Amino acid sequence: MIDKVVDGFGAALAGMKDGDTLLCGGFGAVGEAFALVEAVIGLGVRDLTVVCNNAGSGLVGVAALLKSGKARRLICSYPRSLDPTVIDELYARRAIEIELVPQGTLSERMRAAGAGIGGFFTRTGADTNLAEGKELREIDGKLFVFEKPLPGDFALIKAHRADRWGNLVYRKAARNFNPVMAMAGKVTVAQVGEIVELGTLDPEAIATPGIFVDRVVLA
Amino acid sequence: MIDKVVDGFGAALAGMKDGDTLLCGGFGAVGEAFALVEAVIGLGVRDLTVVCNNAGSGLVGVAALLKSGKARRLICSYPRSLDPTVIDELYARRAIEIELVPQGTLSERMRAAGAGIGGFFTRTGADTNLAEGKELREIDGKLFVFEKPLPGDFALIKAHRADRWGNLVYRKAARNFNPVMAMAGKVTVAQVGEIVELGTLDPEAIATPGIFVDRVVLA
Amino acid sequence: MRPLSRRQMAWRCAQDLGDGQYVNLGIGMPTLVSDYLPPDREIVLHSENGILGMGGAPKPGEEDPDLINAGRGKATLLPGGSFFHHNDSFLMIRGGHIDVSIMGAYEVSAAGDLANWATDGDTRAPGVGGAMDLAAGAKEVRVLMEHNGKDGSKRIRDVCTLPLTAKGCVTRIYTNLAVLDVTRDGVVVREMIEGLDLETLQKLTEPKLVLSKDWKRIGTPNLQ
Amino acid sequence: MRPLSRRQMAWRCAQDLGDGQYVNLGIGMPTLVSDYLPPDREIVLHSENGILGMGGAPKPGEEDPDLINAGRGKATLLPGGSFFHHNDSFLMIRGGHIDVSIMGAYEVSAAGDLANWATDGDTRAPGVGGAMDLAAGAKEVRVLMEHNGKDGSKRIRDVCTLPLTAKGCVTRIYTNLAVLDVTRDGVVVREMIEGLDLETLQKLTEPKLVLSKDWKRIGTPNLQ
Repeated sequence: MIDKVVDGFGAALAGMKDGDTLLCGGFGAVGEAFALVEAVIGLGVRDLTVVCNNAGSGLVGVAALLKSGKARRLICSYPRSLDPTVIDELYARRAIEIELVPQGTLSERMRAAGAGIGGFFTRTGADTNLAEGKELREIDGKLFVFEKPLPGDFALIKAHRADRWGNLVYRKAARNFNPVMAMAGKVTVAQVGEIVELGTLDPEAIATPGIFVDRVVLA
Repeated sequence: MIDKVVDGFGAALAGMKDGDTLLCGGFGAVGEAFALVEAVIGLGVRDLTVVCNNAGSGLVGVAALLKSGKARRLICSYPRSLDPTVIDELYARRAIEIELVPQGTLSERMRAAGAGIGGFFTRTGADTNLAEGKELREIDGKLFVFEKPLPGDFALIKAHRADRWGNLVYRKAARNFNPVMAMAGKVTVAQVGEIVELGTLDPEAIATPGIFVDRVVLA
Repeated sequence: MRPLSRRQMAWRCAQDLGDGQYVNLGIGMPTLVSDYLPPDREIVLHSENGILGMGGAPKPGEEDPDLINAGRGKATLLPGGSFFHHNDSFLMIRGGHIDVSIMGAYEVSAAGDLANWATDGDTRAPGVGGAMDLAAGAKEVRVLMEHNGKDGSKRIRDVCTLPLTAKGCVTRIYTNLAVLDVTRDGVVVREMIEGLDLETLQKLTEPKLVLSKDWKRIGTPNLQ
Repeated sequence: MRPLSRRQMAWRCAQDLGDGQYVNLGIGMPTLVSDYLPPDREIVLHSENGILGMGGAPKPGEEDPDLINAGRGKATLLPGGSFFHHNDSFLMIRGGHIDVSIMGAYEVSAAGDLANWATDGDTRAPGVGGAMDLAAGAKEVRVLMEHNGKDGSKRIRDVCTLPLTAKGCVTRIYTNLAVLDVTRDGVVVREMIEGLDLETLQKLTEPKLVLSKDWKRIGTPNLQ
C-alpha cells in the first residue's frame, strides 16, 4: 500500500546531507512551507544551497534557515521582502553567495530538471550582464541565452490538501513555485494543511500528481 | 467586453491561408475536434501542414482533411489507427510528406513554441536515426539532441466546457494534446460541448486559461 | 506647470489599455494602474505569481492570505479568473501571450532599451524578479516613471548607463510630464502637461525629441 | 516443452512490479500486464495520454468514450488517479519519474539496445509513438516479447539489425521461453520454462548466455 504520509519533520527530511540543494516553494510568504524549512536548521547539515524566489522575510522560514548559517549559497530572483533584515545583513558581510536568476528562467530551469531537458535557449536576459559567461545563440534573428537545468536534492513545498498517494491541491496564489519544484526535487516533501481520503480529490483538478511527491507531512 | 464565442465554423476559421500549419488535438479519436477540422476542407486553402499525434482514423476529422488533399505535410508520432485507410493510401502513393517526431518531443516542441523557448536538448531519440541531421550534444556524459519549437498558425482543439473568456476544461483523457496546442497556436480555436456563464468554472481547475484561446465554437 | 501625481500618471497609462487585453502590472507605481482601468472595457490582469483575471484590493475584512499580487499586496479574483503555477505563468510571459507589460524604470534609451533592475552603488543584494522575462517576452512594454531622477538626472537617455533589463523593448513612456513613443524616427512627444513646452522638456531629456504633429495636452482627473 | 502463452508472459512480468511503483505499459502485449498485477501491491499505472492511476477495462455498459489507454482500449480510473495534459505526461516520462516501462520489441541487443519501432520493408508509414521517450526516460525498461520471430529469427542479438529506439536501456527481457537480465557481464538467464535447457535456449539466442547460479523454472498459472 502506498502511504506517503510521514510522521513529523525528522522523517520528512530524512537523508538530507551536507551540500544538498533545497528547492523552497513560495512567493513572498505565500505558499512557503515555514515549519518544514525551519526544521532543516536542527538537522546539523550545512553548506546547503537554497533555491527560492525570494530570501525570506522577517525571521521565519527561509529567512530563519539563512540566518542559521547552514546555507552557503542562495539561488533566487528577488532577495527582497517586507522585512529583509536577514538577507541584507548576510549580504553586507558577504556571508552568503547569491546567484541571481530571472524569475521565469529560475522556474524554467527547475522544470527542465524535472522534465529531463538538458538545457534550453531563452531570450530572457540574453542581452544583459546576467548572461555573462553563458552560451549565446541567434535564432531567427533574435538573441537567446542557454540555460541549464536546476535540480534539487530536496524540494520543500507547501500544499493545501493531500492524499496518501501524494496528490496535491493548492489554494489560490499559494500554488506558485510549488508544483514546478515538486517536479524538480529528487526527494519532494510537501507540508500540507489537510490529508484527505484517497479518491476525494477531483482527478481533473489535481495540480501535482503524486508521482512527483515522496513524502507528505501534516503541519 | 470579451466574448470569444463565435458563430459557426466560418468565423472560427477566418484568416486561414495557404501554407498554414494546423495543430490538431486528440489522441486516437479522443479529444479530436472532428467537426472543426472537417470544416477546414471547405475553405479552399491548400498546402497545409497538419500536426497531429496520429493521422486520423476512418473517414472523419483529420483523416477526412488528409483525404481531401489540402495537406501537403503531416507531422506526427504515430500515423496508425484502428482504420488507417486514408494515411496508408496517401503514404503508398507518396502523396503526403511525413515528418515523424517522438510523441514527447512533439509535445515539448509545441510547448517550446508557446513558451518562447528557442529550442531544447532532449535525450529522446538522440542515439537513433530520427536525430540524423540534428545537432547533438553530450551533457553530463549523456547524448542529447537539439529540438526546435513547433508553432502553429492555427490550433484546432476540443474541450468539454468553455466560458466567454475562453477558459477551458476538458474531460478525462480527452485533455491530451489540447492544452499544449492551445499554447502553441497563433490563433487557437476551441470546439466545445458547452458554454457556461463566466465565473462558473472552478478557478483552481481551469486547464487552459483563456489567454491561450482566441475563439470558441459550440459543436 | 504642475507635474502629474503618481496616481494621475497611472490613470493616464490605464486609458490606453484596450478591451480584452492581457496586461501585467509591475510592482510599484504600475500597480496603481489597476485602480483606473476604464470601466467600459474588460482588461484581464496577469500576476506573475499565477493569476489571470486579478481584481483590485479586497474590502477590509475580506482579505485572503493566499491571494496576493506580485507586489505582495492583497488582491481579489474576478469571475473568469484562474490560478496556475509559476511555470505556466512565465510561459505566458515568455511566450508572448501578454499584450502589455507596464513596468517602472530607472532609464529608457532612445532605442527602447530598458534599465530597471540594478542601480549603481546599491549596497543591497541585487534583485531582478520577473523584469527580464517581461521585457523580453511581452508583446509590448510600456514604462511608467518620473521623467527625471530626484537629483534631476535624465532618465530618458541616448544610451542607458545602468545595467540593461532588455534591449529595444520599450514602445511607450508615461512620465509625470509627458507621454512619449519610442519609434524608429526617435523619441516622439505625444502629449505634454499643461504649461510645458518642447524646449523645456528637451532640457530634461537626453535624446533629441520629435514633437508629434497631433500632440496634445494630457488631461487627467485631479488625483493625488 | 511448452512456451508460455502471451497471458502467461504478461503474468510473469507483472510479478516483478513492486508496491508503489509507477509503471507505463506499452501497447500490445504489455497492456495485458494490467490484468495480473499482484493484488497485495498498489502499482500506479501511467498512460501516456495523460492518466495516472489507470485501472483495468470497464465493465460492459460502463465504458467512457473519453477514458482510453495508450492502445486506445477503454479504461477506468482508480481512486487516487488523475488526469493531465500530454506535456506533463511526457515530462513524467522524460524526467525519470516512471519507475518501469514495459514495452514490446523486435530486437534487444546484448548491450541493452532496443529496437521496437521500425521494421525492414514496412510498406506503411513509420510510427514511433512514445517508445523513444520511454526508452530514454524511464528509470528502467523491461521488454516483453516472443523469444524468436515467426520465421525463427533471433531477436536477442549481439547487435540490433533494425533501427534503434534507444541505446543501452533494456535491463530485463521476458520471453515465452525465459527471463533474462541484460548486465555488464552479459545476458544472464534467470528463469527458463519447464523442459528447456541452456543449450537449446542458446541456439535461439545470438549473444552468449550466462546461466545464473540461482536460475529456476518459470512457474505461471495456466493462462491462455
